[in-house]
Parts: sequence; structure tokens; C-alpha cells
Amino acid sequence: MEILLVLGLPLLGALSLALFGARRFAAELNVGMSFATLVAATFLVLRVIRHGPMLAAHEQFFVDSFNVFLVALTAFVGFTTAVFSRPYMRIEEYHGRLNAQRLRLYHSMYQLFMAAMFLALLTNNMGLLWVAMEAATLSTVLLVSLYRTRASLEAAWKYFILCGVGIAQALFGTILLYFAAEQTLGREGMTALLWTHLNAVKGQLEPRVLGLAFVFLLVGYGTKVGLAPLHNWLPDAHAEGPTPVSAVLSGLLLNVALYAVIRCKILVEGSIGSHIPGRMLMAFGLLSAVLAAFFLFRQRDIKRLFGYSSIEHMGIITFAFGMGGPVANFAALLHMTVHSLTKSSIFFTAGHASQTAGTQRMDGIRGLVGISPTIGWGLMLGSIAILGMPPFGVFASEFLVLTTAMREHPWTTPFLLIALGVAFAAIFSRVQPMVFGESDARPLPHSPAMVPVFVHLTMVLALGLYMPPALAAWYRAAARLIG
Amino acid sequence: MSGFTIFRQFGEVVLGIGIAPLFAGWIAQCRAWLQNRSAPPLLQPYRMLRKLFNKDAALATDASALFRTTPYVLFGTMVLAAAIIPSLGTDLPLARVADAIALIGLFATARVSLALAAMDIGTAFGTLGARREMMIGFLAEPALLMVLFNAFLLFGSTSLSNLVDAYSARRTVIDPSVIFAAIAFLMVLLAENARIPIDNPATHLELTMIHEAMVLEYSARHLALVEWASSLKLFNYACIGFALFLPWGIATHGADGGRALLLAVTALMTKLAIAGAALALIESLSAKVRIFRAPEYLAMAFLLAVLGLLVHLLLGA
Amino acid sequence: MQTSHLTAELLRVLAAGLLLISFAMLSRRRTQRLITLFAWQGAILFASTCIVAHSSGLTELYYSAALTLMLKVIALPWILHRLIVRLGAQWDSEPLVNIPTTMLVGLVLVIFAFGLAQPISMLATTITRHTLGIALAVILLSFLMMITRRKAVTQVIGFLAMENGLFFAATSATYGMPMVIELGIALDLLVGVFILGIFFFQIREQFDSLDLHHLEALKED
Amino acid sequence: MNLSSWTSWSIQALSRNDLALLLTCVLSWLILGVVALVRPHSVRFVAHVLFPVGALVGLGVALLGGIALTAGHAVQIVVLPLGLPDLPFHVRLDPLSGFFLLLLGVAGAGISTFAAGYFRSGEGTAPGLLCLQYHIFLASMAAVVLADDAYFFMVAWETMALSSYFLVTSQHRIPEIRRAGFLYLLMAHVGAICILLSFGVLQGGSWQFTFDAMRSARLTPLWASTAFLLALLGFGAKAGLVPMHVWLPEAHPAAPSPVSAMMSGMMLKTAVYGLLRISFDLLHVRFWQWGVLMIALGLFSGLFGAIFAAVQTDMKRLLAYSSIENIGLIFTGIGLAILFEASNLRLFAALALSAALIHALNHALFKSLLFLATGSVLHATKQRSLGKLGGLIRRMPWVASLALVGTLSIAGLPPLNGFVSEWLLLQSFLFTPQVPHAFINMLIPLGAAALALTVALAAYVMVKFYGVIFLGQPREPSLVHAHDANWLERLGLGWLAFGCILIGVLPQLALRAAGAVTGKLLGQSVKLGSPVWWITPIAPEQASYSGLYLLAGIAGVVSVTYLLVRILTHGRVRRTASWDCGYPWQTSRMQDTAEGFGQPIRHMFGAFFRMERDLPSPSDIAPRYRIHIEDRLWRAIYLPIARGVERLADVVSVLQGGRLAIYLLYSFLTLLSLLAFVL
Repeated sequence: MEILLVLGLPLLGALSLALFGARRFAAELNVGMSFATLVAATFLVLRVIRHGPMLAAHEQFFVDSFNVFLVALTAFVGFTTAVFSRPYMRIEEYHGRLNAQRLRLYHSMYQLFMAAMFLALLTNNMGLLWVAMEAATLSTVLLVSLYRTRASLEAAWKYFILCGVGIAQALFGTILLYFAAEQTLGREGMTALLWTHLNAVKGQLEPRVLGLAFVFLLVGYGTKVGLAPLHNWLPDAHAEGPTPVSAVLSGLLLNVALYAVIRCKILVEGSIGSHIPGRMLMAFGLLSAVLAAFFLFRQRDIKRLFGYSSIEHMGIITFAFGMGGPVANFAALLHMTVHSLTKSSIFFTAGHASQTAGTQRMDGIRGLVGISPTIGWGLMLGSIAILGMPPFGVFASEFLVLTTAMREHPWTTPFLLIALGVAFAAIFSRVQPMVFGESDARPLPHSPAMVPVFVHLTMVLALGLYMPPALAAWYRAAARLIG
Repeated sequence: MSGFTIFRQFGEVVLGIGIAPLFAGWIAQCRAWLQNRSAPPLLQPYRMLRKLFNKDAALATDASALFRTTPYVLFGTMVLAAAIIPSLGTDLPLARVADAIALIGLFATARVSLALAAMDIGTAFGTLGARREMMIGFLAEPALLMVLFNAFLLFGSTSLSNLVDAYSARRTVIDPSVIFAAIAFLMVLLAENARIPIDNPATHLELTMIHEAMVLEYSARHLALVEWASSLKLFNYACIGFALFLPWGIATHGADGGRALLLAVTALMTKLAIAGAALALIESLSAKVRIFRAPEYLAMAFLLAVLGLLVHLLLGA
Repeated sequence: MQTSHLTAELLRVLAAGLLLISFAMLSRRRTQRLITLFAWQGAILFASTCIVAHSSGLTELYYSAALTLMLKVIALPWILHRLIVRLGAQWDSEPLVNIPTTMLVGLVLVIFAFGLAQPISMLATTITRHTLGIALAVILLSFLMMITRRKAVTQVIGFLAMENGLFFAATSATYGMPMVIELGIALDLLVGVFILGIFFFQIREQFDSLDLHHLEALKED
Repeated sequence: MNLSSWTSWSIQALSRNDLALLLTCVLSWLILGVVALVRPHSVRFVAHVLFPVGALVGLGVALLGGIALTAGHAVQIVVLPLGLPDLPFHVRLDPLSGFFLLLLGVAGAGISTFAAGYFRSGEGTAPGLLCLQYHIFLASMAAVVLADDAYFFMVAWETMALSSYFLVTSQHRIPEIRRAGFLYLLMAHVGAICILLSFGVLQGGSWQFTFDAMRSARLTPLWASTAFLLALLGFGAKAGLVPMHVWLPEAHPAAPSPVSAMMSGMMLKTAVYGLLRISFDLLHVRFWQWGVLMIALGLFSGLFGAIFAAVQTDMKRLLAYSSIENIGLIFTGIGLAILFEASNLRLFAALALSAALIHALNHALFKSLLFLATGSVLHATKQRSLGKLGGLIRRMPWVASLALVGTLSIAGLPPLNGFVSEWLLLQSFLFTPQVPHAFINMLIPLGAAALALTVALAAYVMVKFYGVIFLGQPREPSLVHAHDANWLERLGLGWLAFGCILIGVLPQLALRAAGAVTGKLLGQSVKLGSPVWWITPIAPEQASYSGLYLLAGIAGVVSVTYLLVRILTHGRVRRTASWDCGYPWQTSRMQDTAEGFGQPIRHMFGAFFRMERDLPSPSDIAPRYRIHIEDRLWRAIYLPIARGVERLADVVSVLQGGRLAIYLLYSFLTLLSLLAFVL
């Protein structure tokens, strides 16, 4: 029931906004639908906490502690982003960058995107997972190109082609999976693509096929995760799309894609019985983190900067999942949470900052604390949090990742050290002059939506200092599940 | 501690204060003889002091309290040092107050306060002198410390009195390191007491003077105290040298009162006489080096002292 | 047995045809011609799906065959045709890599694909097992085509050809995925092409050309 | 009941639950900070109410820390309901933490009192915010010392770095200050990661990050050395150990003076604490090679710092370099302790460790004092460059006289505190020949020599510092308007000066405190000597010192002399112009400048510097001789790193060339290579 709501409400929202999206109250409607979804998701979470994992609709849908926490996260960030986008889009409209029709498209696509992600998270069917990912891509493509500027079109085009091709690889991987599965599970009852069943029999699945399948799945979904060297679409899309979209892209879509990868990894590792997939993930993660750190060094555009930072953090998370084991998985899940919270809040502030300064180029943004202390401090604290400074939660996860790596794979720590150090230098040297110093810009026409930012940051801070036992237990369960 | 030791302590201090100018005068006399000039009378320094004490003090208008108190501090530190260094006997009540390292600290205190006082008025020469004095100091101090380390390695104590006791407890003292140490100490002594080849106590040639440049602004009783203190410093260094390298005659623990004391006094006098002559000889034979050469000279002393240590560790023990 | 043998024969022929067409696509310059080839690919796909459905007696495969016919043979080629006519993008300029080299690389890829698929297809119980390698080869070839072409349209055609390869793999190697998935995939495909259409026009009005070298502004400088 | 029994009773009462009280103190610091946000712009409220209260809390911390050092005080442990699920915050109070809490408390009390008089509005960040950051800084330092698990330690550690960063950049409109802050935070962060990795090694696969687990972990020599080296790297970067020192001379001058005082006096000591905690408490084994390495690094830092301090022309930079020097001495002491302990000479190890600890305490006192004094000078004259100061002893007698105490102490002169620790350090060097490694024995004398040279140079530096600022003629006409510090500032300075004198005169107090620590860490502590004004660390006949007697002796002789002179001479005084060899046209520009004072050092140690002179033209009427001194290490180590990163960034950014076909090629190749991998 809750599942139905969680999936249905965004769809309904998409439809209704497609109808009334041009009206004045569209933004409020958007917020309302997102809130409803959040409520539904909360009920789902409560139910799972109370009764444990559940299957629904002929096992087509499946909720366990791993995906339910992502569902909750997605719903929450989706809601706060909707709250943020209300004034933000107003200001964009005021600046004449958008008109009512575009806003209609934006709002309905936003809801559709949400629906797609929920489907991807909740489905038990690897094929449906693929469909949902593709749907998420398609809906965001239109969002990225919302401004219809040359840059945004180019970004969207690259996004579409790269992710489309990637997704195609993933489909081939899925086919191979099915090919292997039907050897053991047979065709009847189309159970051969149900993750639960596959997971049950993963020991008997043909290792060679699964190995092959994993390569395709990894390349396919990894493209959407933004793992280097498949990441090239990510910075463009983040920089050129409207800020709320950038926020949900790096806050949520990357997580969902990674979720898909991890689901596949569980199967394949079970079948191969070796850690090769984990090692692959570690390699990708390390490469992404290091490359992204050096990319960060050259940035001039604020949203592009934080796009790359997302690549870096996805790299760290992937690396942690690759290491495996209760601690590393715990750290990775925690990092997923805090990263999406922090990064989305950073994008909120970055969006407002660039609106204030009238440019996304960081040379043009100066002395934010002077103009609007909330934006300035929001950006400063957000960057500090994302750079892994305690007492913010990002540090907690990096603490676990680093200590684990030092103990299990000492040879990786120099790379991590370089990645973190360079990233710190790069980001902080850019953020400091933006926040501090002199400026002559004027405040915004509408009051900025800084509430979500500080809500997020407070949560991240709290996660660094105190984690509620329920949440902890939940993470542990998920970590155990991933193995 | 018995009354006798206290008396000896007191006597030692008084003696030091008393004969320090005499020692300076003796050296001057020897120098004069060696350079066949007609020598000033032996008691010239005392006359000098008396004259100075009776003069009116001419103070620069903006001299601060620091400037006026320094001469007393200087004198005080030197007197205290004289009380600590075993010149006549070793079981001094004050001997434990400061071991050799602390003694060097005491001298450093005197040096720093004088340098600060010299900078107080803010004349060109005062600051110049202070700078040069501190430079000499920070090069001389390590050398002196090395010398003391050497002694410590030999006799296992940094307290001069105990050194002397241990020293005279041993029958024969032929340690190769001692020679290095002695030479180093001599060089340091010359440098620290503003003698040729580093400084010339008799000059007022602006560019070369160090100690004189610092005390340039002092007059009358202040100057008297400063001069007295510097002669005390020389005396103290001499006594340290005796304690370290030729402690014969110094009344050790256990030695009974009167005779030992008499012996000690005579021994000290003879040693001072010889040492004064030797100093005068060295000064007359050596030429004053350029101020830029001073570091090399002191580095030499430093090196000798360290060599002494290494020699001791290699051959001795 | 006889029939299955026959079907296997037929399938192999069709698969070979598919591969041939992929190569042809690599070599062609005219967009118009590419579309025709793409339609042909669809047709072969349709045929093979029918044969598989007949031999395996899975009725739902007929639906997917029909779907293929509608989409790949009729709808998409038509849409693309209209598009390029509308946009006047009949000619693709010289590809980035010259044709013979591309062919050579393609050959290597085919061998690689076969080598990859060989051990796996041994496991397959279906009579159509050998086709897996060919499907893989088709995918890689169209990937190669996407890399070497300059125009947006041709890239898209390459993309669609890749989808064809996937379909072929799905139907012939595994007797097709469950119907839900088939439908989902088909829907996504349709939407994708629709969005592409929108894109073409937008790109057109912004850059008044479909040449990809206009789309190289976003980069690290 | 009489006083003594009452005091003993109250000490009992306090010591029973002083960890709880300490946590309350830390918390109340945080609360003070938050309260400041109520009226962030009212200087009167923030400065004259909150900071004095903070100072009182500091006194409390000092008291409780001191109680933790008293004999028979049981180690207390509390687990807070915060932190990670499997790793709640553990807090622990033992003599080592107690000692550093004492240090923090004493220095903090003085600095807060001074700050109450110092901070005024219109200087960058709003006073309220400043107060918040200031007290978070204090609290985090206390937390670092109290932490008993890696996570809490790291959280407190980085919070400390962060809050101090914000304090440093409180005048963020000046680009140099921003640059300094950035460099500082970067170094701090990288160092923190090293410490983190060190903890990662220390937990030894037990996945327990509590210090207790680490104590019980048994590491192989290789792992242990890795942990130690990482810790040395991380904590060295924080302490400003050469060659990780580059941030220090930038950040300390940039900060407001009370903050410089805290960073130099207290924060650097937390690094010392961390190193001690890891090397003597958490690691179960120590190797003499570590000790040698630390001695080498420490002595080099000491000499380096002293030499660079001698050539500085900015008073706060000079003090910053002198901090590097003192940190070098402290690390030398720790190195000696490790060396002795590893060769089983526990008593000497205790001696060296006590020397290091006491020097840390002393440095906290006099360096804070001097930084605060520069703060007063800065406010009075708006000048930081030594070339524009002078003669302030006549304008600001209070600051001058209190600063004199600090100057003499840091110059290591008896009977003040600086001398005590250096004396102990030299004493412990004397025993190195007993280390059973012939080669080390050969090297140690050189070490002792370097130490002596450093100590003597420090005196040179300090004469320059004091003489150029406070003595002589004012070098700028504006200086005649300089005014003395207000009473709160004087109180703060006085408190610290009092500390310097107290430890100098009764060194045994400090030795007792250190003894409690060494007793816990080494199971051995030095002999105190009796009565209380003596210290005889090893044996009375080997070495003894009494600051009290020394002071009394000097004072006695001075007063007697003075009386005699007064009685026997007429004591007339004539005020005239200065003599100066009769040269009539004196101007203030004829005095030695700071550059002039640096000249002998530049001449002798030219190898250390990169110098750029610009000589004035002979026809210049008011010639100024300027020289720009640069640290060779900066060009030798840091610039290459920066350039390397830049170059790599350029190489990497080629990947994002903007061409879709190329991007497709990347994923194509990735696919193929992975396929080939699984094939």
C-alpha cells in the first residue's frame, strides 16, 4: 500500500503539474506533492522498521533495509529541494531566464523523475530497474536543457548520449543476467529477473556469464554514478541545468545508480565467490577520487566545481563498498546519506550565491558574508562539511573509510591522502574568497530559501556527533545485507 | 654548616670583591712591561674607582630606570658568582645554589642586562655595542658549555665544588680531553672579558670597540660599578679556570680549617699572579681580529671543546 | 529435430545478415542510406524473432516481433526520415576516422566479441546460442560507429542500431525477456526518440546545424 | 577544623569528581560562546562580561587539572552519550591530561583576561561571533586533552583547527590574512589525515578505536614505526616542526594578538600532548631510532627557528619563529626521553621528559605574555614592523616592564622559568653517553652543542626584540602618542608574568607536576630535593639549582650595594644630552634597526636564507636599507609540490576535452579493457 503511494503520488504530481504547471500555485503544488510523498515514504519506513523486509505485488516490489533508507533519503531531499526550488525558480523567472511554460515542464518532469527513482529503488525486477533508470535519464535530460541556451543544450545532449549508451550496456548486462538465470530458475513465472530469487540461487549461477554481465552492468550504471573515466557528462549537466536539478542529480540520482551497481555486485560476488567485483569497484572509486581531485583544481564555475566534488565523493563511496565488510559498508552508507544532504545544501547555497552575484563564475562571486550572511555562512559551512571537517558527518564516514583502508589495503592510503588533500586545497581556496572579502553586489529580490540548507547541515552535524540507535541499527542491517 | 664555613664563604666574597681590581691592575702592569711602557701603579684601578664614585653622575635626559639599575644588577650577579665559584674552599653554603650551567646562566643574565641598558638611550654606539656583545655571547656560551660537559664526563658532576673535590680525590689527571678543553676555555675567557684578540679594553676607537661602546653612556658611580663588575667577571673566569684545570690548593671538604685556608689563599694569589702574567703575554703577542673574524675565532674555541668531548668518548672512560 | 536444425540454420543466416548490415552502416556516409539499412536491420530482427517464436512456441515472442515490426521497421525509420528531410541533414561529412581503418577496427572487434561469447554460448540450451556472439559484435560495431561519426543524426542511428543488437541478443539468445520488460524498453525507446526529435530542433535553432563540432564548448580550459 | 585539614578535605572532595567538573567547565565555555550571539555587536557585554567569566572558568580548569596531578588521584573515565554508534565519546583524566589542562587553564585565564580588555568593535568579525569562535577554540583544546578515543580526539582536534582558522581570518578583508588562513587550514587538515591514519594503524585490527584497545594492541615493529611516523608527521605539522612549519609564521602574525597567544602558547602544546599520548601511552614499545630522529628534527627546528627569528623585522613573525625554536627544544626533550626509555634508562628518561613538559608549560606562559604585549603595542601604535617602533618603555611602562619579565624568561636567564627547563634539558643531555650505542654517543655532544647554540641565540633574539621595541628612541614621530594598556590587559599580562617568576623561583612546583606525569608514563620520576626551593633531579652532588636563593642572593647584593653607594657617595645626578663619543647630531634613525641586528646572523648563517637586498642610492637623504629574507625550504619543498599539482591538473583536464566522440571512446575502451580483464 505504502509502496503504491510512494510510486503513485509523484506520478499523480507529474500529471497534475503537467496540467496546472503554468499556474501561479504550481510551485506550491510541487512542494505539496513532494511532501505527500515524503509522508508516504515515512510510513513505508516505519512499516519496514516494524515488520522487517517485505515483498509486494507478486514479488515485483521488494523493500529491505538497504533500499528503504535510500527511499527515505530520496523522499526527504526531494521534498527539501522542492521547497528550495520555489523561491529559486521565482527569482529565475524574475530575471527572465524562464517562463511559465518552461516552469510547467520543469515541475512535471521533476515529479516524473522522482517517480522513476522510487521505481528504481523499490522494484525487485532487474529489468524494471533498468527501465526505471532509463526513465530517470530521459526525464532529467529535459530538465538539464531547461534554459534552452547553447550550453545547456550541449550539456543535455552529451548527458543523453553518454548515459543512453551506458544504459544500453546495462541492458545487455541485464540480458546476460537473465540468460544465466534462466538456466537455473527457468522461464516460467518470469521469476528469472527477480533479485530476491537470483540472490537465493546466486551460488549456482554460471560465474563466467555473471562476470561478463557485471562488466556491462558496471559500465552501464557506473556511467550514471559518474565513475571516472565515464564521468564526462556529469560536470556539464550539473553546471548547466537549473540548480534544483543539479541538487537532485548529485544528491539522489547518483545514489540510485550506485544502488543498482551494488545490487548487481551482491549477486555477482555471490556467484563468482571471489572479490574481483569488489576490487573493480575499489579501482574505479580510487581513480574517480584522484582524478576528480585534480579536476577540481582547475574549476572556475561554482556548480561545475561541486559537480566534480560529487564525482570525488562517489568515488570514495564506491571505494568503500568495494572494500566490503561491515565497517566499510557502514561507512559507505553513512557517506551516501551525508553526501547527498550536504551536497544538495551546497547546491542550494551555490545557486543563490550565483543569483546574488549574477554569475556562476567564481571570480565574480565575492564577499558573500557581507551581502547575505546566511548565504555566506551556508556556503562556508557546507564546503567545510563536504571537505570532511568534523564535527560534520562526512568526517565520520571518512574516518571509518580511511582507518579501514589503512588497515586492510595500506597501499591505497597515499592515493586517498592525495585525493583528499588536493580536493581540500582546490575547493577551499575557491570558497574562501567567495565567502570572505569585499563585494558590491545587491541582495536578492525574493528572500532566499536558506531553511533547507540549514536543516540539511544541522542533520549532517547531528550525524557527526550523535546517531540515533534506530538509524545505526538500520545502517548495520543494510551493511550486513551488502556483505 | 658551621660558623666557620659561613665565615669562609663571606671571606671569599669579600676577597673576590677586593682583589678583582687588583688583578686587572696587575694584568695592565704586565702588559705595560711587556710593551716596555712605563707601567701604571698597581693600585691605579682603586684610585679610578674612588674618583668615579665621587663624581656627579651625568645621565642622558631620557635614560629609563632600566639604565640606572643595570650597574647594580651587574655588580650583584658578579658578586653572587664570586660567592658560588670555589676560589678558596669547596664546601661553600652557596655552592649548591647554582651549578656550572647555572653559573653560565648568571653570566648571561649580566650580559643581557648590560646589552639592554646599552640600547636604552638609543645612541648609535650603544646599540652597536649591544649587538656585538650579544653576538660574542651566543658564540662563546656554547663553547663554555662544552668545556663543562667535558668536565662532567670526567668527574660526573656539574657543580664546581664537587668537581674540585672529585678532581683532587684522584691522584693523577692526565686526560687528553683536558688539553683541548683548557685551550677552548682560555679562548672563551679572552672573548668574554673583552680582551684582545676580540676586544680591546683600552680603546675608544669607535668601529672596533664592543664593551666600551656599551658603557659609553655611563658615568661616575654607575661606571664605577660597571668597571668593578667587569673586573670581577675576569676574576670569576680565572677562578673557574683554576677550579676546572688547576685546583691544587683549594680547600676541599674534610680539609681542616685554618691551615687549609691559608694555603688556599696563598695558592690563589700565586695562581692569579701567574695567570695575569700569562694573559698579558698572550694579549701582547696576539693582534686584535676584525669583528667579522670573531665568529671564526669563537667557532674555533667551540670546535676544540667538542673535539675534547669526542676525544674523551673515544679514548677516555 | 529437422525443423530445429533448419531454424538454427536460418537464424545463423539472419545473424550473419545483421552483422553484414552493421558493417555496411560503418561504411556508409549518406544519412538516408543509413536509415534504410537501419530499417533492414529491424526487418531481420523481426524475422528472427518470428522464427524463434515459431520454433520455441512462445506466443509472447510474436507480440514482441510485432512490436519490433511496428517500431523498428516502420515507425522509427519514418520518424528519422521526416526529421532529416525537415532538417536537411542528408549528408554526413567525412567521419573522424577514415572508413578502411574503421572497418579494420570493426573486424578486430568482431573477433574479440566472438572470443568473448564462445565459452558462454556453449552453456546455452537454446538452439540459437551462437547468435550471442554476433549480437555482441553488432553492439560493439554500432558503438564504434557512434564514436566515428560527426553528425548528431548519425550518432543517433548508431545508438538505435545498438538497441537492435540488444534486442537480437534478448530474443535470439534468451528467447526474449518477460513481456513487461519488453514493453518498458520499447516505451523508453520511443520516448527517447521523441526527445531526440525535440532536441534536433532545439539544437538546430540554436546552432543552425547538426554538426557535433558545435557541441564542444563545455570543457576544461 | 583548621585550614590545612580543610584544604586537604576540599581537595579530596574535588578530586573525587573532578572529571565531571572539568566537563562542566568545557561545556560552560561553549555556553559562553553561544550566549555571545545574543548581543553579537555589544562590545561591553561580550568583552567586559563574557571574557572575564571565561577567564574564571580557565582558572577552574587549571585547578582541576592540577588536582589530577596530586598524589593518589585515581584515573577517571566517563563515556558520553555522543559520537558514533559503536564508538561513543570516551573521556579520561590522567596525570598527562591533567598537566596539559593545567597549562591550558593557566595560560587561558591570562589570555582571556587580556582579551577582555583587548577586543573592540570594527576589527573584522563581530565581537559576539569572535567570542563564540574563541571559546569553541578553548573548549576544543580542552576536549583534545581529555579525549580517550580516536574519534572524539579527531573531532576535537579538527574543531580546534577550524575555530582557530576562523579566528585567524577574523580580519578577512585583507588578502594576505586569507592566504595565511588557507595555508594554515590546509596544513592542519593534511596533518589531521596523517594522525587519522596513525590511529588506523594503532587500532591493530581490533576495530576498537578507544585508546584502551590501542593500549592493549600489540603491533609488529614495522606497524608501530609506521604509526609513530604518521603521528610525528601529523602532530609535527600542527606544532610547526621544521619542515612542516611554513604555515606558522604566516598564521600567527595574521591573527589578533590574543589568538596568536593562544595558538602559540596553547595550541602547539596540544600537538605535543598528542605525540606524548601516542608515543608513550598508546604504543606499547619504543625504539631508540625514533628518539634519534626526533632529537635531530627538534634540534634542527630549534636552530632554524632561532636563526630566522633573529632576522625578522615584524615583531609577531619574530615571536612566531621563536615558537618554532621552542617547539624544537620540547621535541628534543621528548626525543631524548624516548632514546633513554628505549635503552632502559628510565630515570634519565623521566628527567628529559620533565624538561620537555616544563618547557611546554614555560613556553605557554612567556610566549603568550609576549604575544599579548605585542597586541598592546599594536593597539597603542598601529605598528607591527620593528623598524617603526622604539622607546616605548617611556610611553607604556606597564607593558614594557611586564614584557621584560617575559623577555628575560624566554631568553633562558636565571632566576626565571625559561632557564629551569633549559637547565634540565642540558642536564639530561649530560647523561646521553650512558646510552649503549657508541655511534649515538659520538653524535650526542654535537646535539648538546646545537642545543647550547640555540639557547644562546634565543637570548640574542630576545635582546633584539625588547631593545628595538621598547628601548632607544622612537623611530616614528607618531609613537609619542602611544598610550599604556588598560587595567584588564595589565592584569592578564601580570598574571602570566607572575607565572614566569613563580616557576623560576620555585621550580620544584613544576617538577612535581611533571613528576606526576612521568611517574604515570614511565613508572619513574626525578628526585625533587628538599626543601621546596631546591631541585636536584638526579642527585644533589651531581647537580642542584635553587632559583629562590639565586634571586635572594642577587637582590641582597644589589640592595646592599645600593645602600652602600647611597651612604658613601653624594649621589648627585645631572641630566644632560647623551654623550655618544661627543657626536652632537643624534637622530633616532642612527640606532640599529631590526635589519642591523640581524646582520651578524645573516653573515654567519647565510646558507639558510634566500636574501633579496635593495640598497639605497648614495644620494638618498633618508636612506632605508631593506632586505627580504625567504625560507629556502619553501622553495625547496612546497613550491615544487604546488607546481606538480598544477601540472598534473593540467594533464588531467585534457580528459574533459569537450568532444562527445572522445567521451564515447573512453567508455568504449573502459568496456573493452574490463571485458579483456574478465576474459
